Amino acid sequence: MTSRMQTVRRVSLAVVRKDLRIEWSSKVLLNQVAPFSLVIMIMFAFALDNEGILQRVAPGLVWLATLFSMLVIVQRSFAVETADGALDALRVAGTEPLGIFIGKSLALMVQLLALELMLLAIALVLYAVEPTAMGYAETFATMLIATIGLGFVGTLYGGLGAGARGRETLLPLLLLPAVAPVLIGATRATEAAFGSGGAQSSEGWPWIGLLAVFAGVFGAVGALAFGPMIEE
Amino acid sequence: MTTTQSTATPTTQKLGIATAIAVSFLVLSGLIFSAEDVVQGSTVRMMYVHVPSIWVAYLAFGLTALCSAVYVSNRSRSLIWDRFAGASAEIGVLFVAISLVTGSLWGRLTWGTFWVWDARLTSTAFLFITYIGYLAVRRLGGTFTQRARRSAIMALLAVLEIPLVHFSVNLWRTLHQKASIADPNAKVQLDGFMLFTLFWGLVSFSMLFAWLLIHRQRLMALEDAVQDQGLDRAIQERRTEAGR
Amino acid sequence: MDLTPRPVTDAESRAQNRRRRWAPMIIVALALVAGGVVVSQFLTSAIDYYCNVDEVGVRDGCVGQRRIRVQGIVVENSLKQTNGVTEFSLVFQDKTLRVQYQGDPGGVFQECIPVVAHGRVVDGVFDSDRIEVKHTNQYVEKNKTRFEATKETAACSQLPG
Amino acid sequence: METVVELSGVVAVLSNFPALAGIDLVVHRGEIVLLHGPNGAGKTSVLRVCAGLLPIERGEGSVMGVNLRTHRESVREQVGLLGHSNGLYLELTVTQNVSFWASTVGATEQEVALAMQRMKIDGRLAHVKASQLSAGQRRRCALASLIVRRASLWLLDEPHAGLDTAGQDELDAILQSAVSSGATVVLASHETQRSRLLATRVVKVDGGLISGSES
Repeated sequence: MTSRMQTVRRVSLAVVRKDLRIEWSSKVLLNQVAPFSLVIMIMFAFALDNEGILQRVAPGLVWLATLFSMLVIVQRSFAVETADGALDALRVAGTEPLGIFIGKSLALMVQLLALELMLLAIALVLYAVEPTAMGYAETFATMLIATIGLGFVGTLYGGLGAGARGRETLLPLLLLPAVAPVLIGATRATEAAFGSGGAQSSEGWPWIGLLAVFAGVFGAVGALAFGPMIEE
Repeated sequence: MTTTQSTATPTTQKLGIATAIAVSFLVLSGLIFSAEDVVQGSTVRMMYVHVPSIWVAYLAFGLTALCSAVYVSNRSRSLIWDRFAGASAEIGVLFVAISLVTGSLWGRLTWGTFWVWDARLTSTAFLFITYIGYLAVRRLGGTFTQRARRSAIMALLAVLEIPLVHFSVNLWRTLHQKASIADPNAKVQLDGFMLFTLFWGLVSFSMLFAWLLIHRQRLMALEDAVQDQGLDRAIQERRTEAGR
Repeated sequence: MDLTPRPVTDAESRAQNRRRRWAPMIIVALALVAGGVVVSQFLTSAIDYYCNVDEVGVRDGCVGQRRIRVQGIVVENSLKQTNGVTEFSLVFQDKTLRVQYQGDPGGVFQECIPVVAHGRVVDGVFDSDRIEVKHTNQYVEKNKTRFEATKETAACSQLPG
Repeated sequence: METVVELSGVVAVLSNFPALAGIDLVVHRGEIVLLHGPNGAGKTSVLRVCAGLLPIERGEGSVMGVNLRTHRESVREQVGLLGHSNGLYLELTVTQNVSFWASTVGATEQEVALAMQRMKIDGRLAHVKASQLSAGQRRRCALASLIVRRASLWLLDEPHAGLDTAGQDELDAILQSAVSSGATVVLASHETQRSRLLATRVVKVDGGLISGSES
């Protein structure tokens, strides 16, 4: 049992380091995904340029932009695996799909978190939102826990379509309904944190609880199902 | 195999005839014999389709999950379970759609709006989209076992939404009314003949589901068999390549 | 360079691999229970579609200047329509709220039935721009002369929970 | 002699096409078996079946005592596969690639250094991104990643392709020393002159079947 845990640890560490290194050297997140999400935020600002509306919907926009960007990151995360047959080699080498799952999830979480912090900053500036100190604490808690859930679910569904034809179009169809609870929960928690539309910050914590439950479910399901999902 | 082979057997033919009679009676009962509601008037008749539809959808998705669980836990990994799961989910999606359409028409007439984002309607919409995704995963390609494995995992995840949908009206305040028959207070909230008609709707729609399911499953089995037969021929062809 | 085959992780751990893994299943089960608790105990006020009349200004999410949805029963003889403005009172648990609606709700809107009004409280009056009829889960045959036929009218004095 | 690979009547399917049409193959420990045959004969599929990647549709198969029908995932730990594609991450440098594959199997830094040295991708090349390498250099990088695995069963698909003569000689030497240390090698090639010299047995594959054998 311990030796299996060691293998999982080793493989997941190797995978997360590898994925982040790839990102560090290719800078796709910085050069493509971040500008993409920035464009989403600005387009919304144009479309909804109406006193009050932007402040009220700002939390939802931050999370919508995060989810759309996540589709791109997940797509990319598995494209590097299938480009030169690395996923095959990984299946042969890892022997422990749990390690691959954890590693890729962690890498996805780190990237998402960086993106969310950027989007938060944009929302504060662009949409003129002013949270309190308590609001900030709540916002960061929301981000952290929502991101854990998103990392697991993104990796699970990304692996499901990896290598299959037509997965580019399938991924949004599968992933967006699955992350709907995160969109709702994180948006409502952030609304509470921002005080949008008269919401109080105490209203946010149950939603954060829901996000934690989501993360738990998909973490465990992913641990069970990721291996079979990437098999032929 | 004969050329006249169909997916019907004497048993399913009898079931089909019985279903046709039951549904015809439901039409008569729902449209003519049953009375108008004191508040809604004739729109109440929509209920005799709406409620049985969502009932069939629950039944279908439940069966999908059950068959998937059997497939996953069974050592033999027989594909018949996968086909039943897939056939059942297809029918379920159809009936959720029927339920959504009849419900929103009724909503327009009674509530004054086609759609609201209350807990029941929102969760039903999730359910619908999730199973459309499930069907998409089944068409992803790959081997039969790959299809079965992927879709079984999805089915076991997706079925968790059903209790949420069903109990949403009890957990939260919704614009959608609570259950009238499966009420926790065990007090039936329908007048006699309305109740009978609704009950008849559940029975006849369940029969319709069974009939559709058997045929769809057999059709899928035949599709798979065609591919398998193709495999035998393909193996023969493949072997002759060596001579060339 | 050493090329002897690397010893595999001991056979025991590989057997472990083949056995069913219970830990994730237990986590899923626990998470689902936790989810049930969160959803049913803590999230009710957040997911509820409406506030009842008696909760306006009292319950979390029903207070302040924000836009809310209020549910109550249209009080008998309170309905007035003048110059395209519909006015009526909503009652729930002995609390009443005066509602002003621009236009005619239409449909099956009438006195003595529960409705949900969208809008804000302005100077003690609920200024509404959208009204939905909340149908109960009771279905009563129209031509019945049983005592249930009077249930809906009785609803005016005897409010359902 | 210990049997490492045993396939009998194996049919394997690639999107409805029977890549293997009932193949029989037995490989013993210490052998270097060359699979040769025309393009599309099924050589690659044999290797992928042995690596536990491709499921068996019909027939029976086992590798190192592991039943491929029921537990094909379990053989992977002991096999090393070099496929058509190199399995490299193009954005990573040579060292990062080899180190990554080394860390998935728990190989040491020293082993990585030695393998890179053997494949002559140390020095200047070590810090070049894989995307900037020539085809031969990428092959060397993939081979170095394979060497650090120290597999029991080496499965190689056209391993000599793209390598210069020096690289091919180096590879042959490595394979021979692996076999003498207790490993087994199965390689697929349609360019057979060099491989024949290396192999202890040649098996002809055609039409998804074994169509002949020579020693």
